[in-house]
Amino acid sequence: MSKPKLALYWAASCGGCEISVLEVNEAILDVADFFDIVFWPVGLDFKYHHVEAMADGEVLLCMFNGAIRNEEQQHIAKLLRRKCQVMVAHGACACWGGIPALGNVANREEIFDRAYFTAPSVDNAEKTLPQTSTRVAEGELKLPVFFDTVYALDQVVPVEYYMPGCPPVVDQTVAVVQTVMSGDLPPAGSVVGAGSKTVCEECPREKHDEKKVKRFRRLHLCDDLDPTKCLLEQGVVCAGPATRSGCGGKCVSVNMPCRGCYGPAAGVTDQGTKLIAALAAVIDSTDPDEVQQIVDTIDDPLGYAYRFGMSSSSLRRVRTHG
Amino acid sequence: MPTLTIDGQTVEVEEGKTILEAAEQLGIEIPTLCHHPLLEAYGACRICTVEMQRGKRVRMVTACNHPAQEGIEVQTRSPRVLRHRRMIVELELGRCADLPVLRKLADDLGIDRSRFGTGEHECILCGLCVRTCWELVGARAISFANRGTDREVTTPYHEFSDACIGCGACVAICPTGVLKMEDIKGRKVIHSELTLGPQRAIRIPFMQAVPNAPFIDPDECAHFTTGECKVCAKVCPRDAVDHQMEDQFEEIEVGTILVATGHDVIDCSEMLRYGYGLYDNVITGLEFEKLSHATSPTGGKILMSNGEPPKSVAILHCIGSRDENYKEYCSRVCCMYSLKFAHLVREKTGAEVYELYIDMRSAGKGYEEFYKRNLEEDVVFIRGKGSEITTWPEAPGEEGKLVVKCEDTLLGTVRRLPVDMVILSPALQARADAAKVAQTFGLGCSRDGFFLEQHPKLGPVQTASDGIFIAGTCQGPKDIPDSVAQGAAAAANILSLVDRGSVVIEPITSVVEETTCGGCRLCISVCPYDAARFDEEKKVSVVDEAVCKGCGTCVAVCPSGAAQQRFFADTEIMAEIDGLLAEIGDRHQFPA
Amino acid sequence: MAQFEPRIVAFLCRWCSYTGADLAGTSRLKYPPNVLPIRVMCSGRVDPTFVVNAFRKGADGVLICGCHPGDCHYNEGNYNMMRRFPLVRKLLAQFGVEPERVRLEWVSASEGDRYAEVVAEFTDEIRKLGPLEWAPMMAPPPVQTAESVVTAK
Amino acid sequence: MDIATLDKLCDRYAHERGAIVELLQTIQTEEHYLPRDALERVSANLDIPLSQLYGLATFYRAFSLKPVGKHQVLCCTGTACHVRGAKRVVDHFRRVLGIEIGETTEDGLFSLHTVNCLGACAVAPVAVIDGVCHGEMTAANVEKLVRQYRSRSGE
Amino acid sequence: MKGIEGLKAWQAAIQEQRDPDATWIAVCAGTGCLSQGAADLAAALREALIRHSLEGKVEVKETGCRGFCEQGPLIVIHPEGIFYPQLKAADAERIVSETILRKQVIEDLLYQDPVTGRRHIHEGDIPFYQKQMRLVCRLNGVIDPTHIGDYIVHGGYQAAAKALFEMEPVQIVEEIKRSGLRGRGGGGFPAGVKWESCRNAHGEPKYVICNADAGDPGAFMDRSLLEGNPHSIIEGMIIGAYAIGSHEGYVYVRNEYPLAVRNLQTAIERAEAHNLLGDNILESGFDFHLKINRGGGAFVCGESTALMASIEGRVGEPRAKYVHTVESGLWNKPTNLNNVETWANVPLVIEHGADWFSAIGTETSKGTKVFSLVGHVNNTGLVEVPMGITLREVMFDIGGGVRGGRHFKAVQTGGPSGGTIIVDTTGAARPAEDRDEHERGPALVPESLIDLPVDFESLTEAGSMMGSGGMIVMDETTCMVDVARYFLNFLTEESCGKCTPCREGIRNMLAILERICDGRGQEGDIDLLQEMSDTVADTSLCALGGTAPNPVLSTIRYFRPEYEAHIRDRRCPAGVCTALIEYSINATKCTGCHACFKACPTDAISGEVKAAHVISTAKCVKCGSCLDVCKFDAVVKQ
Repeated sequence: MSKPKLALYWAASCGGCEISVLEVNEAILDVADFFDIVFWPVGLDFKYHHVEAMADGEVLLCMFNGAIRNEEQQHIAKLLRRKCQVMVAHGACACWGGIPALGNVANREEIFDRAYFTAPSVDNAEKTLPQTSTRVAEGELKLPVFFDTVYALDQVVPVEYYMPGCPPVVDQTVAVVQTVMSGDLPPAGSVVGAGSKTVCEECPREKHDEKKVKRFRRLHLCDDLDPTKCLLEQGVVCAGPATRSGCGGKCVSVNMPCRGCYGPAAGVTDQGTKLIAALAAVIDSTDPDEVQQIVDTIDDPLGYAYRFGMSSSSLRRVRTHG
Repeated sequence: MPTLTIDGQTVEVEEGKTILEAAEQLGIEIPTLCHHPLLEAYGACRICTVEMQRGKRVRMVTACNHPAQEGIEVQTRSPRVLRHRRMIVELELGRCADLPVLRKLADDLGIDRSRFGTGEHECILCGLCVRTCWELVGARAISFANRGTDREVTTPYHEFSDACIGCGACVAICPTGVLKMEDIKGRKVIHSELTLGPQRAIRIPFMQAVPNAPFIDPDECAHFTTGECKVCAKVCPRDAVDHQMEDQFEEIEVGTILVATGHDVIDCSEMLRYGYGLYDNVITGLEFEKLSHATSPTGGKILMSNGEPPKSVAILHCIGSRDENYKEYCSRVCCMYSLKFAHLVREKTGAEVYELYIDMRSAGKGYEEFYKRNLEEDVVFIRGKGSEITTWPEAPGEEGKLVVKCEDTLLGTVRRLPVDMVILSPALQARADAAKVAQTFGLGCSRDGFFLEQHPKLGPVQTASDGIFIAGTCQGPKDIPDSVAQGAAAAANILSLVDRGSVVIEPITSVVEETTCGGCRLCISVCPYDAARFDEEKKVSVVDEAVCKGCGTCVAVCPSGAAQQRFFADTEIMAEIDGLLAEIGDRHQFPA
Repeated sequence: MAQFEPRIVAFLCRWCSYTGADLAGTSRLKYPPNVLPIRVMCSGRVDPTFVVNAFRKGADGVLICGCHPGDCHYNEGNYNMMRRFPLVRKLLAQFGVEPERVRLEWVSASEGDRYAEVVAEFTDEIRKLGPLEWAPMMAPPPVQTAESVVTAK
Repeated sequence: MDIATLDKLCDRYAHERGAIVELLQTIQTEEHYLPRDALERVSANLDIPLSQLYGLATFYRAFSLKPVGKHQVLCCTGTACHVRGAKRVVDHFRRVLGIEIGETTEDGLFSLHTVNCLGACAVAPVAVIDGVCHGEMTAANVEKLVRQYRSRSGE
Repeated sequence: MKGIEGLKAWQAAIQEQRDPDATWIAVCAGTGCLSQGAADLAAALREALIRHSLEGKVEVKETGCRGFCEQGPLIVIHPEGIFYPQLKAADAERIVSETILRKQVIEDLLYQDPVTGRRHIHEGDIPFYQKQMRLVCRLNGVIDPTHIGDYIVHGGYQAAAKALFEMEPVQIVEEIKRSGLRGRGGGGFPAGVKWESCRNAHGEPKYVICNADAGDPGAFMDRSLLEGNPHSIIEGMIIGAYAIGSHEGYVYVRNEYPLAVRNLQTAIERAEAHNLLGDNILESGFDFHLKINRGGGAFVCGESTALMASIEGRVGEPRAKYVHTVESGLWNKPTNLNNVETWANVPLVIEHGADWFSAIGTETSKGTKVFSLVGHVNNTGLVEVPMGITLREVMFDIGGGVRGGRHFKAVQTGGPSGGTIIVDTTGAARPAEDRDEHERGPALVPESLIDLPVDFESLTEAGSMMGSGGMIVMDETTCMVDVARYFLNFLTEESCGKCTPCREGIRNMLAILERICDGRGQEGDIDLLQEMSDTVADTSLCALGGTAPNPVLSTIRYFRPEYEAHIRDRRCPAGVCTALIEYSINATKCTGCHACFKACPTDAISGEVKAAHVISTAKCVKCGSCLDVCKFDAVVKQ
């Protein structure tokens, strides 16, 4: 029987996950041996009709990275869902909306207004906007409809496995591919390519029972950080405690606080509120006014809470048209 | 041990004893004026002179300080001794007024009048007071002044001496009573302690005190002010007095605590219109109880501050109770004790009694019948709260009286009652330190400051904290039967806990899932009871179930969701939320 | 349309607020039925996730009640809630949820009347704010017919 | 006597046992009487109860609590002087000075005291004024002496 | 300076400087003479010497009292020993120019014996001194008390040195006991026995005290000893302290004796400077410090326990002596208290030995006693006589008989505690048979009382007591009731007031006596006085009260008729009690010289010059001034 087919697609994302697939270096050869890559728009010149031509479920594994921002991506997602057996949400964007999902703080109108009118580098006196279909000399140009909200993959099509990370760490990617190749598939819906604990477990810094801070500090303003001590205990917002382990503590080992790209820990539905709870727990005061002052030092709670998980957050998007 | 004969009787006494002590041992009485067993013999009055024969020499010596020597023969009533004794008493009478102590001696010796006339001095210069002040009390405030016939006892420059600590010892020991104890400390006798005369430094607090033993009041005791005295220790036959004893604080471990700290009574002097503290004869119920009690200084007689029995008494209910400006609640006990007072006054003094009430709350067993009895005893009941007490007479018959203004709602008129004495029934209120006590025992406080029972109906003596119970007026105003009942209830509860042998701990506790806990220790940081500890090997937090009280704070804080609370897990609460908001049916489900 | 009846989820601490609410009931106090109480062991137990989740599931307001500071049966539980509350409010504000929709009140076991008062006042306030209507936000992406998408020849 | 000298005096006698009467003597000779604040100061410095000092001040004839006159008139009433008519001399002094024994004249010039024996019995009856001894006093020379001292203090 | 040799060496050194036959004048500067102008006399002498440019060669030395106060101010010119009494400043010039320069005796300045009229040049042959035996007072009037050298040159401190270096303390006590020296304070308690019991009493430190209170009025022998020869007392105390084992001593001096205090203070300072007092006396290893304690002026402080209370800074209140002060005295430590004269005798006993001392005086009273002979006697002054001399010798041979040729009525010894011995030549005394059993005093009042030997036992037997040595001679112008009243008045003022019998008893007895003197005496007063006296004497706490009744009892005993005269006839035989006497002028004798008119302070006398004057009994206050000035004996007092 011919080799199992592998499909990769790059939807609303930075493409980092695609590149991270290349990062497996020589392991790509094993992949090539085992799989017959049938759809990889960024890597190989495949077209949509190639996929449409396939039979349903013909493809074994589809590594879908990127969130669903417009109509086209929704369509391809549905298409691939039909065509392949195992759909893997590859990377934070696919799993929870990722960075693009930060667009949910605004709607299409506000985004276009910013992108095409008010952005400082824009010179668009006629205020022209891209249209879903425009007639040009050569004929009719079509653009997909730009959704107000960015959706995670599993909010469009059912997803078998979620592979967190932005991008997923190389050896986690290798491990996932090998698991799939081995055929020993974990139960549907589980998160693969990550640990079962939180980043704190992999973080080399010392943690103490007493976690009390009088104010939170922006990283770039700190010059006295103790490299051996837990960042949160020093007043730097670090999403480590609320983020699933698996990355090996890459960021915290180089004095960068974790931003939560590996998503919520096991059993947690909303990573953001859990981080908020954690941040509140370290506030050192019993006086309401002083607590308010300390909270004021956290300038963008939403930004910290849902940097990578806006789409699958409880409230998904900001209510703009009130 | 010297042996000697006195008036023909031989006696053997210890070394260092005096003739006087030897005579006492034989029961022979020798008169003394300036001698006191606790003081060093002074030998000033010479009334104790006796005839002593030693060998062949016969001499007249004073018995109070002459040592009882071996082989001496003493005559205490020989003609020569009596002649001298009579002359000395005559000389004293010549100098002093007819003082009882001298009159007694004169009668014994058969002297009716002194040939040297009668003086007007009341001090016989025995020096007992000076020596007590110097040797016993140690204040050294008074001394002898001048010489010869001008000799007198005085303070320097006859002025008030700031060395005097007002202990009253000199007054107590003075045989003629010339020294008087001015109430120099300005204590208002009738009100504050209801004790008349100088306050003994060592006294039994009150008659029925348990234990019924004396205590030393350090502020009054001369030893603590001058370092001397200790007379009480000297005279106590069982050496029970020890001035070195200190208050001791004992720390005991108990399983259960019964808080029964009682109540305070509102300070009536805050309500200026009743003139409490201003007029002598406006007293509170508590003070009337002390006054009419059999062990009171007046022996239970109801007297005004000037010592006369009152002819008319007004008893004012609800002073501070059922009053928006003070206490809104009814203090529950005043009506009944006011009726008791009315009955007592009628019975003991027959005075006219006015009861000013709003509602007569005689709700207890036999209470109503007692109220009816008071009616029959012609107690005048006026339905209307006493509004003001003044001494400003406006009508005849009001001079020198306390005039009680009140509105008689049944007659619909404002009345003025001129009475001799007013008894106020002050509101019961939580003790001043109730808040602090509540915090110490983790008790809740109701708005009026009384402690909060676990449940008004189902747990009146239990409290929010297991093992801590409350009883009596600390939980709210109530009378003695109710307090006793609550006390018994609390005791029963405690005993049931005690003999159960084991303690039921809270089932609702937190537990940490080892596989998902990342070891961030946030739970340890927030736990108020330090129930969560970090396990160094497994690198995870662990919750000690016995210590955990089940508040769930750690669960809310655990970012990894590893910590969960039994019976209140996240999923359960989320389900509750879904259930509550179910009608609008926005289920999260897959698109069709 | 009938007057908008807001749906308010309330988290009541078992020792104080829940008992206070119970006292309000036994004292036969009248107060609006819009509040749906959930009993938690301590106000410290209320996780921001519950609050956000309640709004997501259609609640128009969330009320959290705890013991007065210092009275908490667990000594510090209510202090932890006090620390979370401003942060949750700030997060909700960023999501466009009016901060007034979530409220933290200290109600002790004896303050039955106060509990009734809080509920009445809060219900009025939410009624003025109108329904939250968060369901549209959670709608799946609009469905497009397959052909309108294919363009290129 | 100002406080400083008084304190110095107290220090000198502080360690010497049995010097209280000596100390009072010194004050009396210095000030001619024992001022009240001096006694209170001594009582404080030497920790002696004021009542004891007051007793001493009123017991001994040498001390007086009230200021005495500029000139001290001491009439000897010893037995020898008595039998030679000392009583008449004393009575005469009382009449001339207009004061009783132990008092001081209003103008503060003279104070009259009687003494047991001055040891000049040979020239009894004797009167000593400011330490100067005048023997064989008669009623006559009482007036002469008083005029003499009054004029001398008048300069 | 070390030991006896050092002392003797110093003595020899001084002797060398002194030319034995150089002339020098000793001016008596005792209080008695000073009060009669001795100071001016000394100054005048010095000026005269300067005028005659003799100031370097002839020295004027101011010495202590020589005893003959009557003849003060007096000088003795050495080496001849010429005695000039009753000098005035003016005589200085003659003395220097004649006696000093030309060695001529000035006849008219010499002492003239009032009885024989003979003049005597040398002190020795004056009767006043002949019968005396001046031992304790031998240096009085010879040495300058402020110059220690004078005392050393006369063998001063050698007795002390002898005691310190050659005798053991026990030996000293034995010597004093053998000498029979008895206390000169009045009690007459054997000094040796007292020292022994104090030495044996356990308790440290021990104190020695010199009772220089000399409270007895009319007795100033202690004062002249302190002024004249303070070193003898210091030396006596050193010996006593060494014997008893005490290192601390006090001299309790009366405040009314400023000269005595000053001289004693100087003596102490000089003695300490010369290592004769203080630490390591004469390098003997024995320390003894002496402090002066000025009494506050209270007769009661003469009593030992009251004196000690005064030193302790407490009020002079005696306390029961059932426990003797030798065991528990000052600050409850063993204390040995002796009188000034007793201490002064101690060096004599040690220097000459007990046998020499016990040879003087009678069987039971050894040594000499200094008496102050005062009152109506010619030769008032200090007399040191051997014990056992008779009253007659003292009063007449030495004393020169009664003044003004009057009759001798009584002599009072022992001061307020003493009694009155009656040598009644006026016959007013009463035979002894009818005195009742509890009366005190001698059974007999024979004429021969005048020949009563003066010693402890006989004086006590005669109803009086030795006392401190006051001997007050009274002539017939003295009213005995008034004497008793005087003593009781004195005792009422001096009683400390602590015990009832003394404070109240004496006050009431005085009231009775004053009533009698006022002419308001009643029957039975005398018996009441005696009854009260009995109780006061028996039950009083200290000697003051105990002996207070003696003057009253003894005057009643011998002069009951005089008392009865006062009570029944309202008459004062002696003319003393002012209420009972009247002054009138004998018109025949009155020359109208107007002297009494001017003298009378209450101008009770009226009359023109040259005419007979009249006294108005209403205004007369009986001051007696008129009697004094009247040269014509016109004023009559009866």
